[in-house]
Amino acid sequence: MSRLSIEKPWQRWLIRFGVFVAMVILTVPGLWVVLTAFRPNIEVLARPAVWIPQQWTLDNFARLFGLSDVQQGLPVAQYFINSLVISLTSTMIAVVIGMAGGYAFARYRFRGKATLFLAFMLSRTVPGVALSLPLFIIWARLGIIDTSFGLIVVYLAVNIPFTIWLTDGFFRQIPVDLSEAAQIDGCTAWQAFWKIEFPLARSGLASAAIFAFLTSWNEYALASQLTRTTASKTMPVGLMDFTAQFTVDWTGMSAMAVLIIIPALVLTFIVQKHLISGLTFGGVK
Amino acid sequence: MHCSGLFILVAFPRGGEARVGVLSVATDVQIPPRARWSEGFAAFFRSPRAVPYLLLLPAIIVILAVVLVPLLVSFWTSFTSYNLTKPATLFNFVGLRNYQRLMGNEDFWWAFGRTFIFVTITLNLEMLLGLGLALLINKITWGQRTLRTIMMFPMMFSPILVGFQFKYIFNDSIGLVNNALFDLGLITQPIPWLVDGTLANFSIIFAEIWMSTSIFAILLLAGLMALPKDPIEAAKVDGCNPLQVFQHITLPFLMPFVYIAMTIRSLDVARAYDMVRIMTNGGPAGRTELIWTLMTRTGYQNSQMGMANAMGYVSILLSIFFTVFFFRKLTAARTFMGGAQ
Amino acid sequence: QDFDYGSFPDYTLKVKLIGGTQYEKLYTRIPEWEALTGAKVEIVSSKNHFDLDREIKQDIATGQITWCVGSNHTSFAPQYGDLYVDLSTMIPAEELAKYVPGTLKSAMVDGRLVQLPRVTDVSNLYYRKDLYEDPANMEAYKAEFGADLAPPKTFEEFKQQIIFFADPPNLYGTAFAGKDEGMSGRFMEILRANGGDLFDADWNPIFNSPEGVDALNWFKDIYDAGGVPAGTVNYTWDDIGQAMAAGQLAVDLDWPGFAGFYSDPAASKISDVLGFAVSPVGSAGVRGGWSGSHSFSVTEACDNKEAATSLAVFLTNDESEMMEAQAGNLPTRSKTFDEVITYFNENGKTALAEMFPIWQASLADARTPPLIPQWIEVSNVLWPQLQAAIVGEKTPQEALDKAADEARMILEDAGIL
Amino acid sequence: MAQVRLDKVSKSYGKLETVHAIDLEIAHNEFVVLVGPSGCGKSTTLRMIAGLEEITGGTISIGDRVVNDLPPRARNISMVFQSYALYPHMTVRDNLGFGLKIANMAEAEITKRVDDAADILGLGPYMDRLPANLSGGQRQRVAMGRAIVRNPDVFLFDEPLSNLDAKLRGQMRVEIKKLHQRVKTTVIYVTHDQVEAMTLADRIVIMRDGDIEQIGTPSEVFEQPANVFVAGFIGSPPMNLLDAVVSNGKARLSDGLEVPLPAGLPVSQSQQIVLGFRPESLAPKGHALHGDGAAMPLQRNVIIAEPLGTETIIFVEMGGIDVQGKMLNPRVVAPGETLDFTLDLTRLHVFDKASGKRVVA
Amino acid sequence: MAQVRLDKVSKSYGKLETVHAIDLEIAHNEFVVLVGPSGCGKSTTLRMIAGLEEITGGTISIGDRVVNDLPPRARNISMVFQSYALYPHMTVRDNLGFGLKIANMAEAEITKRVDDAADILGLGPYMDRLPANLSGGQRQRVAMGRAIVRNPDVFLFDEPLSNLDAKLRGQMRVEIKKLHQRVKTTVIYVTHDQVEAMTLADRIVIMRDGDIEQIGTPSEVFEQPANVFVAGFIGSPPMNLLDAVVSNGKARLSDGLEVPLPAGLPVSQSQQIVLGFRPESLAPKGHALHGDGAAMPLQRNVIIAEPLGTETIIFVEMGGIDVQGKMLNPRVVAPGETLDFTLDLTRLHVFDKASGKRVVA
Ligand SMILES: Nc1ncnc2c1ncn2[C@@H]1O[C@H](COP(=O)(O)OP(=O)(O)OP(=O)(O)O)[C@@H](O)[C@H]1O
Ligand SMILES: Nc1ncnc2c1ncn2[C@@H]1O[C@H](COP(=O)(O)OP(=O)(O)OP(=O)(O)O)[C@@H](O)[C@H]1O
Ligand SMILES: [Mg+2]
Ligand SMILES: [Mg+2]
Repeated sequence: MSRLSIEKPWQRWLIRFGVFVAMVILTVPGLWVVLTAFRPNIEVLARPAVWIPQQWTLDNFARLFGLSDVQQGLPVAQYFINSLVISLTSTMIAVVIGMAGGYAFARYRFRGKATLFLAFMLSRTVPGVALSLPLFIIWARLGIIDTSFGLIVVYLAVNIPFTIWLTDGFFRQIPVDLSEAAQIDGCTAWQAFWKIEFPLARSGLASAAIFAFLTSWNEYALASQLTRTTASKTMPVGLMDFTAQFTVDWTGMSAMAVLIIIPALVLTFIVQKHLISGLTFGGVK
Repeated sequence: MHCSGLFILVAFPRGGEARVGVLSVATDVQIPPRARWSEGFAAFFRSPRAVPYLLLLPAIIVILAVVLVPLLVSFWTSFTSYNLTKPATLFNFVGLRNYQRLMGNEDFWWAFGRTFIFVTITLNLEMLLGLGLALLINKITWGQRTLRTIMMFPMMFSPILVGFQFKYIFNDSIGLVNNALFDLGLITQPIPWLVDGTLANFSIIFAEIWMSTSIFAILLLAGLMALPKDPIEAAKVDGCNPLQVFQHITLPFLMPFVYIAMTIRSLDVARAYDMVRIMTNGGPAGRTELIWTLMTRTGYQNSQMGMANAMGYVSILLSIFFTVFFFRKLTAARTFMGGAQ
Repeated sequence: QDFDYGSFPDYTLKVKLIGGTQYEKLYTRIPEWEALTGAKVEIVSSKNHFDLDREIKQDIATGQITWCVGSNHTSFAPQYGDLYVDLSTMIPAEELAKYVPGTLKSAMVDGRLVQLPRVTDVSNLYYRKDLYEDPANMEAYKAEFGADLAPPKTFEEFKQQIIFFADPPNLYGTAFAGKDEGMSGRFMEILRANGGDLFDADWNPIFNSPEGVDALNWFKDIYDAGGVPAGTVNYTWDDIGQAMAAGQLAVDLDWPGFAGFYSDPAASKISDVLGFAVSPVGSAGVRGGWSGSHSFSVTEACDNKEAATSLAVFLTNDESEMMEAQAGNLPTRSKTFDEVITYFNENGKTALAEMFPIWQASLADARTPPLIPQWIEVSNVLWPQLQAAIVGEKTPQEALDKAADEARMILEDAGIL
Repeated sequence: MAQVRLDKVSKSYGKLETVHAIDLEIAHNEFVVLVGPSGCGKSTTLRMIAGLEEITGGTISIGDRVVNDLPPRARNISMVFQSYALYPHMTVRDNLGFGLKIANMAEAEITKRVDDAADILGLGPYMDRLPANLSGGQRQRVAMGRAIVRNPDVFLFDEPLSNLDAKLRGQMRVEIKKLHQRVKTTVIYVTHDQVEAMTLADRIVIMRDGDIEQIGTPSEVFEQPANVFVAGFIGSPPMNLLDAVVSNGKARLSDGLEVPLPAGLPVSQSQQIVLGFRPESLAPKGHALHGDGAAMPLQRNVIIAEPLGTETIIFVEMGGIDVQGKMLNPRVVAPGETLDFTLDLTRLHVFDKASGKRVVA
Repeated sequence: MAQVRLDKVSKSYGKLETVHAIDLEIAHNEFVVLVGPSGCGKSTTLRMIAGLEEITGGTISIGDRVVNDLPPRARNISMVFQSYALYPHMTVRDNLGFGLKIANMAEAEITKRVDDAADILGLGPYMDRLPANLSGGQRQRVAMGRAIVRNPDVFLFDEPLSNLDAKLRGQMRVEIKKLHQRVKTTVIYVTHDQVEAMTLADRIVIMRDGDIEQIGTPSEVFEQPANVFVAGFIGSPPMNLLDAVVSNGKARLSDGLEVPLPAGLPVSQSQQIVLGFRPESLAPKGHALHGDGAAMPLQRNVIIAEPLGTETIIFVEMGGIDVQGKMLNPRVVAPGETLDFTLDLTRLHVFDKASGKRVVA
């Protein structure tokens, strides 16, 4: 793909500078947390501030896993697995269900469409508090409190509406001609969708997936209500293990934060390669 | 018979699983008189017209189960004096008392107004910054993938973590910001970031923006990448400078994504609750009190669930306002996009 | 005579325990109990106390009391109504006699022993010896106030020293928890030290009394004088701990739990200059003695209360208390105090050895917040008003009057008034 | 037996009806070309046959099945889209092979067919490119290729060669003809190229504003256009059409010129007619090749001359309007030059002015 | 002064060079038509002139400014894209008026111009539709309209009429010609339509594989094609090209037939040549119109005959290959029929086989 860049060098540098500044602002506060995971508490308190850790240490992680004698470790591995299972499952299901919905909105005319669309939007207006207790009551009755399943279902409801809206937008950008051509080529509606429209909606689906995954991965409020034990506690809830009645183990929390961030970063990096530009270019005139 | 609307019954047998029964599904099919509605129903399901409904069915079921039913329960509680630790109060109907008390509750209305302003400011700033970021990154060809990942870095932070992070960063005595300002010799007295009314609100807005701008950026970037190239070239030839191309071509194409992102975020800023609770918990002296902190404190710490839910329903008005507003914008913005209207 | 822990082969005991690194060490003893009794422990929940509180309330709301032992705290306990059994009916009196009497007394709600205390909290002074022993400071202080520089005996003196030491931004006199229960509790403490109280015998709010205004003015004065970081109105315990450990505070009126942190050279800059003193007295010449305990409770709904009680006792028995004490917590058994001081001295942890007698001394004056279910609710209307007065949005009297009105309404709604 | 039959088929977009109850029967193995002005409904008709556009009224059958409600894939058709509709995420090779893969054809057979098609279309060097990296004509050839690799009952071609150069278009025309003879399928072909229409069609269907104006073999529509519209539409340069009034067996033009009409035409005195003749019927003396029939001499000033290589189009005034004549074996002609023309009277077309219909003897 | 000048302009996509250092000077107000096989680089050249494609080498100037680094808007051009590139979110009216709005033209003036253009293009009824609701040809007309409402220094047209019917195309051709005469701008026009190329062009540029093969007036490229490629490319049906060997002033074809060559041609004995003649030069007796020059009689069997209305193309064998002849004033001819032809010897084209270059006297 050719990209025309009748840009002056100074414009290019201006853009790069802008990106650099933005990246600094976006990363520094977070990097500080990451660095804190590798320093002893005493450095956190230093004045003037110690930016780069002078004494790198893995003690915080050791404590986390119970490898030091100071305290018992946390079931981090179990939290991690819970988080991963819950986030991945709910993301995948939400993307599938949401995509089906988005496709319906983008490609079909039907009765009650606008109402339904608005209803999906409004479903998200319900504040967490109004939701969490009744949800808890119902989940308790159904016996799915403190199970991954219970949380997955809730995250589905959180993630489906925006997946629908987002994919709706992307499917609309794909010329209808393409699916028509595929049907002429002998595809069933399903094949036409799967082989043609799905790959072309990739950038939308990728961003929806990233978004859904990160939402579930980081969600705290509902998870803290609906999980109780290692059977389903997720990483963000586990993070609160570092807050006792009176103290907050900030370095330990940072260490755990690093464990939360890294997989999210890796997964995001993998998925976001599908955010490809110009996918539908050249198809129709 | 002419049925429209979709009804799902979720029955809760004690301790058992949910039985989900679909009673009827929206249709404009003329179904012959009662006795045979099930046949007409079956026929409808096999007809092509059922396709969109079938596609949407799973989504509808999930939403109904997870949102609607709880919603009805909490709606009921807002008319009771429901106290968490006294289950029996769930049936203590007090009519509009909670709402009446709310009307006269100055703190609540302050929080309400503040929340409105908070949402408006953060949404707009996040949108502008996110758009700017997306445009910048879109210009970069080399190393874009890495940049995109870095850009999403704040999204990896759980809101509670963000809360702690900024609580420490804005701490006036050991915080990073003041430390840095001291080191640079810019201040001699610590700035009470989380105390002064303006600064405290600035701080939580900053934290929220830091946390969420990337979400806008990533959604808009995805939109930018799906942008058709042809009209942009045509506009260049038609004499547009880059700004005009942006205004007349890029932006109209991006608007649906902007509105979708705005809607998602307008409903999602409630996530900021976790963060605000940790940073200020509405304090000091209620200067940063938002509906969410007030509501949660009322419901869980004070156990007054009925009252908390009444607050919730008043605040839903706010969300509905934003939602309907964006929905209309969205519908208008995407008329030109392909697909069925 | 030893407690009989019983035998419950194949029984699975469900428990909800406070989580967090500092509390979980004790749970390593659970396998011992399991071996002893043949029962199995299933931890159905492990969270920090605020979340645990919320969760327990949800359980009450949904009638899902399927567990037997729960972590508890004196401040929270009254809210739970008759969720928990009266342990004095379950545990022989001679066993209960081993606990510190005052601690045990404050564990009662409505005359029922709903919890078995595990560790006690009472606040006392931490101070930086280097500052108090600095000749320049001693001289200047003497010159200004005509008295020797020593850890404060009264809140008036305390205030004086706070302002004296303050040298922002590098050093502050102290910091206090300016929000949530921390604010309300500390106010209550000074109020009581001044001879006032939150409520009268009939639960009428009386904290808007002159004693209350004095107490509030104490905060306001040090705040206005810059003796505390301006952000202190936003601080909770962790911020104060970090600031103290960073050497930014001269004195800290705080919980025993911080001793371990402050005296750990890896985490704290003041580990080698740490001094301890009993908390000051107020204008009435008494200590406020704000106190509370972490504890274990046994649910009424439990199907094997014996086993549950057995575990609760086991986790607060001599060995367990020793374990807690060695970690720097205040034990709840009288005997442990002596043993642990010996232990600290033998193991070279002199700071902690120094601390324990001091903290033990203040336990005599320890008082909990009002043991009514509405305490937290009252606290939630109180602290925002206190903040408002401290930052100057209202006069102390206005603020306290407003809070008193709201508190009255809460108690009226609850039928207490 | 008709292979494709349209029975009162109509199509509306909202309130706007764009195809009005058209009837059309296409025999098995027939090659039908659809022509008509831009926007007359050709593409819509093809798309309805393909099943891509819901029909508003009427029935469409293929073979002996009514296909109104059948999805496109069940109709076994190939189509070249006017907009190409290439799969932008697939290489040229994958675009071509997609339909075959969907039909579960063996890998080897797919490769063979795709390579054959690529050969015919000259797409060999581009097989691994994405459509975005092709020129306009190359894209169109891919669209074409995607249709011809398959073996459907009906081919639908929507202006498949419009973006190709004349030479390639000529080759492709031959290939399409061959393909049609080889696979014996029915073809419905939309084109604006008269040569294509004339050379490929068994029958030509002329549409206009959603109606069919005439259906006939190429020579029928060319020699005996059913009405003024068809007369003016078919043939390039178009037939000259002049208003006239019948006067004593002659057509009197507005400038008074009288052109003798063929004998035996059922026209009445003073009837308003339209007189038509093709440019080839009006030629400078010595530059035409007329039959032996009657001719009429004319002297005219050249308004403008358009040399086309083998011939030159000459514009002159007649009946008050500009008409075109054709100069074969051309020489340079300057505007304003006066030339002697002959008008071939054996090839006149006469239409009734009111109805537009051809007047036949 | 050249209005548009390309100086060794080349373009590569990655490693692939698609335009090879071409030189082209276009005078002010000149109408230049670019032709060439599909994929030869016509669109790329236009896009480079427009500033839409970065040029890999060389310089482009418009007027006396080198525009290499100027963005499209600073070049003051109008362009019709091969892919139309309509603004899908604007109505036809807004599409047409967009460029004018950007130029801050007064509202009234915009309306006037847009309405004028819509009139010319027959877009009146569609002004408020979105492009998605238009037929292919209507879209193309919108693309055209968007270019002609403006008043640029240079017009770039990339196959602007390919999807229009012959009649409309004829009208549009005239409108373009008028426009060009009225506004006196430079036009660069890509087309595959020979008639358009011949009638519109001041000069024709023939491209092939990224190179320019010949630049000349329409009659130059038609009458004196510079090489075999141009000879075969220009003219439709194309020139017949046969391999031959010079033998005593005659060209001996592979089947032994000898065709006398014009006298004075600088060919050597036994030189390998390519002999070319257009279909019109080979006609059945009585169906051609030759000059007075030398002609050669030939008897041939008809392989196939393609009737085109006013003429019929007849395929016969000659020199081992199929060649095309033209029958004017046609009658029905059956395949296999034997006819007497004459070959016009005054219009032969001779090329050197090795270099492909035309051999000129
Ligand atoms: N983005 C690209 N990447 C690689 N090759 C390209 C790209 N775009 C065009 N080409 C190639 O460059 C050559 C010239 O393309 P161009 O579009 O200029 O052809 P054209 O002369 O306009 O052909 P047509 O008549 O088919 O439109 C073609 O062979 C084409 O395949
Ligand atoms: N989606 C639509 N909504 C409304 N009108 C439409 C729509 N699609 C096409 N039309 C109109 O229907 C008519 C027929 O369109 P169609 O595409 O069949 O024309 P066509 O004969 O193929 O023309 P062309 O030669 O220009 O491609 C046109 O006038 C067009 O404007
Ligand atoms: Mg069409
Ligand atoms: Mg091109």
